Amino acid sequence: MSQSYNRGLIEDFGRWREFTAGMWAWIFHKFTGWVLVGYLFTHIAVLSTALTGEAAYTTTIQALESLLVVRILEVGLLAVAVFHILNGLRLLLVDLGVGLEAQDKSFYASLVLTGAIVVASVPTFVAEVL
Amino acid sequence: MAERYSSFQGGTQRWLWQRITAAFLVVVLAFHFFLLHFVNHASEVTFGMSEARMQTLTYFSLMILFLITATFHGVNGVYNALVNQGLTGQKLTAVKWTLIVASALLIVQGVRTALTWAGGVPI
Amino acid sequence: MSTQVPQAEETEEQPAEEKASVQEKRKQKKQERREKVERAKQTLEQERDLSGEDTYALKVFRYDPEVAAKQEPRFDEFHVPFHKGMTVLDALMYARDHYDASLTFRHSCRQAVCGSDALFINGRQRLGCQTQLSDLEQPVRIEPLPHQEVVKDLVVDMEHFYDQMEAVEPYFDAEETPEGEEQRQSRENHEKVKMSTRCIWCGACMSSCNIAAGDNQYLGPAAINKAYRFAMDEREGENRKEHRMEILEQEHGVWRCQTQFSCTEVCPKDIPLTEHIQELKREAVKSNLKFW
Amino acid sequence: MYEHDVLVVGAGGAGLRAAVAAHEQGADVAMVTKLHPVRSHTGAAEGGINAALREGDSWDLHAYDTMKGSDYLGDAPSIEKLAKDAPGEVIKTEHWGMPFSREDDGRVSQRPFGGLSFPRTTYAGAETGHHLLHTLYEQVVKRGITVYDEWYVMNLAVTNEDDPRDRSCHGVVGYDVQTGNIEGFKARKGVILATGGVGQAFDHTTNAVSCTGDGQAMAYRAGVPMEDMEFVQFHPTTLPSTGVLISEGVRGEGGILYNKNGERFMFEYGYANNDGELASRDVVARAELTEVNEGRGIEDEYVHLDMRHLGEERIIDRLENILHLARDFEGVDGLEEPMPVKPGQHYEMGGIETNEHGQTCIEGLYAAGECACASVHGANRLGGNALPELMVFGARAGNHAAGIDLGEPEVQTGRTGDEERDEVDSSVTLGEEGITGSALADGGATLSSPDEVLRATVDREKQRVDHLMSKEEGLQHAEIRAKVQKAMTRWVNVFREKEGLQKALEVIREARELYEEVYVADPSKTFNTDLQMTYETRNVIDVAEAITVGALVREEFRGAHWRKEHQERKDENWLKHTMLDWNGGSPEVYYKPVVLEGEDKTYEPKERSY
Repeated sequence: MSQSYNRGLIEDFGRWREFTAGMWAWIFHKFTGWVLVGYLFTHIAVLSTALTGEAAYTTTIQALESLLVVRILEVGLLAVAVFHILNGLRLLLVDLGVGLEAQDKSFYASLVLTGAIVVASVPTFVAEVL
Repeated sequence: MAERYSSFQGGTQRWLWQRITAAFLVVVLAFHFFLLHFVNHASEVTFGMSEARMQTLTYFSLMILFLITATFHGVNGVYNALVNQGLTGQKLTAVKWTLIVASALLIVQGVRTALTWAGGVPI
Repeated sequence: MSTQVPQAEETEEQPAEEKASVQEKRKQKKQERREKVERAKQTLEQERDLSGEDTYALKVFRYDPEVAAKQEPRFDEFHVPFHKGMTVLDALMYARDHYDASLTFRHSCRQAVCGSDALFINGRQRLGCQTQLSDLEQPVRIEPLPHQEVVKDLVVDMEHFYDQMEAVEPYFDAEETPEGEEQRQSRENHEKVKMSTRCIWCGACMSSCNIAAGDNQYLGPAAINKAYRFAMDEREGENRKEHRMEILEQEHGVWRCQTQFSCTEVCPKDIPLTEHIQELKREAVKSNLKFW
Repeated sequence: MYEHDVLVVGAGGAGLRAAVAAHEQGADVAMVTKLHPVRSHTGAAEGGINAALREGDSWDLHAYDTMKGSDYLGDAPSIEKLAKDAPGEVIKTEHWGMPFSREDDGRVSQRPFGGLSFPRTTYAGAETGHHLLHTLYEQVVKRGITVYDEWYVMNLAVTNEDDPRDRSCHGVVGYDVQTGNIEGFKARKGVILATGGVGQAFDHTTNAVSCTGDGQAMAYRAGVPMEDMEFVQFHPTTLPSTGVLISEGVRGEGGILYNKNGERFMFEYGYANNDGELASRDVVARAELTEVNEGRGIEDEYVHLDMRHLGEERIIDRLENILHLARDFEGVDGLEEPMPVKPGQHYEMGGIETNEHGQTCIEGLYAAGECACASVHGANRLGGNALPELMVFGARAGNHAAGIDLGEPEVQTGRTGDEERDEVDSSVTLGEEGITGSALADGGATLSSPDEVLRATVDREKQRVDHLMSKEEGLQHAEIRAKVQKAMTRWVNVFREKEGLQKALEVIREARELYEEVYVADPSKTFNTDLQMTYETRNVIDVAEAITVGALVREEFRGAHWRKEHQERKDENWLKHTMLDWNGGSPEVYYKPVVLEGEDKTYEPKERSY
């Protein structure tokens, strides 16, 4: 799209204050999606250490898990996955034409639920490292 | 009815599969997370435990399916996002093939790992 | 606007200088007119001062590729006297007619049916004529529709929008029609397509859609809704519907919709655009599944 | 230069219909329009389309109602064409997919409307015009008809013989609003004007900002007489603050008018004891203003239109659009409270004189729709008759321009030489006599070849634009326009008296003089609406004057034209059309007899009571 006055990205994302629920839902879903794809590749890469032998695998995992930062990243991963799942459910409903009028409320609900689940899971995730 | 398949446009197919895989992943991803972070804590994961689980046919096939659907869902999602951003023509074709190759590698690598644990296809 | 507005100024008697030459007369007339113009301007000035307390501040986007001072886009501030019931369009017209005649925007019907004045008002696509000033925070920021080329000030190039509208073959095409009488259509079916027929082609939806912004080939909500209007109309035959679905099922058809609902949110005619697009997606899947 | 067989100026209902008709006859058609077609003001029509479709109804009943509604000032041949062709046109648009409201059996619904002896108003919710406009435009898209949108037509390329009846029209001069280019458009077979109404001559109107009477003024200055311009319809139910129209459909469905005291005044004060709220529009408009003038109006300005008793379901089914309009433009919830309404300028019954084929007295120049006066509406238009008119006469004009033989016309056009003339009792000079500014001068082209005529007209418009653009200072069109609008609304409204009409003419004259000083402040060639509106303002002045002159000379009370000094219809003297001939800049009034002889009967003027 040629624009004689290019309002480009500012137009799309500089106006974040003006975004509506559906737009936020989409942005979050995209973002979490990218993270999950990225994780999928790293995850398989890490698991692949199993190919080099039993010991290598167990050591890698244990080493990673002993790091606090990994634990925190795991909490992040949980948040991302839970949101993607919940909002995914919301989108499936939207695709089926169910509850379109409440699409903004269902987005807020998935946010709140994600928050609750993540908070409740923190103890489990950081256990032992601290 | 063979030629009828061609009327089933790529867009329709990929859209539908994205939804089908989504429905599947919602359940399996939740299960996977729950199993490996809550039932079994990630830090306690060892080669042996994975080995034990993988030797069950059900679990093994579920994980293979999980790998394939997740790869499709993720890679297709990335592809759509790029199309939505207006990527077209040769660039898009290049991206498409890169994604296909990456998916293939991912799946091959994943299956090999699974097979290592299972010690061959568990029948 | 009342039927009882008193006439502001009466015509003045012309001094009768019988012997004055035609040229002098003309000069004099010109002089008088100058004075009249001056007086009119002064009255205006006074009106402005009087109403100074109850004004609304507008920040209006200005751009003109041809005029040196406007080549670099800028915002101009206008203060217009406010009256109850005043719309954004009223305010713009006031600003144009009283402050700056070069302020440019499309408008026509003033009643939300011609679809000319979709603008980006305080960060949202709205029709200027349908938006009450009193509902808005000051200063009211008025910009041309995002994601379209700006022609001048608030005027954007609608060509792409029209192209997309026409790409869906937006015309009724029944296979056969009864001789001398109307086709029958059930109330339910009329009801089903009713909302979709309300579209006024204002382009607000297309402008709000960030997929349409990135993907120029995407048909966009308005065009898909137009296609919906025909695809769902029982008066058109099955073959026609199949053809319509083929158009919609292209890579850049319904599948591009990411259900952000932004089009539905901004539609001044409250058309459930996302719902229509979703229904068409399901329709596409269904019609294709039949052959499996 | 562009060249086509048929050029249609304006892309509202009449223009679109004409274009489709001409195209179906094999002509190469193009539309030149200052708005994109879907922006046209036909889209604002709400009520419906009158057509005798059903058992128990017939075209001659429709013709009779229309004739009575016109207060016997309509021409029978045109009225009968309207009534006969309307059903076919409605069926045709239905076949083109128009989403009409439906009955249980799937047939199109019809509802009662003011002045109709049968409920024959076919409708699509309360947004019939919107659907009609879009349906017609869709057919234009389907046929691939060329549309030059956002091209403002500045003038007609007409030859300059002394007698307008010897002149011929060869095209138009268009101004590309987007780029500022001025181009000639040559028409090999005909130019059809379909430019709509004149609402901008008033300041309280249901009409769009674009309804500036361009077609009327251009044809008028080219030599086509204006017919019956004094007959301006004031719609009884418009929203007080904006002039937005509340459809007659509300009263058709059973809406009731109340004054300040909660009295149903249409009955209580005897304005219309049979039909009440559904009396003809002129009757209701006068009733409302009388209530207000006698102190029974609300806030001394308006009356109440109440539809709450119809029930939410029925309102939403048939009048949903009205709820939105009342809410958005007046902040009133029609389900909860009565809506404020007052009369507002709505429709110009008169216009460019045409016969029933849409032809004017200038060869190759046609007019259809609101800008034209084939004289079906006479002194008052019935609700629901505007849309069939634009389809019927749009189609006829399109067909004729494309070369179809529609037979000998029965309605005569142009001056005959022995017509009855009249003087205008005005203290100021009419027309552009004595006005010399080059912003105005039209000077004709007495050239023989169409190309030369067109080229000369294009050059003149280019000069005019250069002149307007080169001025550094002066007056802006907006002030001149506002002056005319205020005067018209004050003195040429529902109630008219001699003195006021003369005052209005003075103001109009003053506006003409001020117009000599007009300048265009915006120096840009891109989308210069300042220039376009400056052009339009000249047209507004011309039509305002035509309306006022007609109102001043017609010394009787007929239809929408009420005169304080003349409180009855005077059939002996005034069963004739008021004609206004531009006459090269010094307008002349003359009269043309009404044709009351129909195909197989003559319409006898009767008292018009509802």
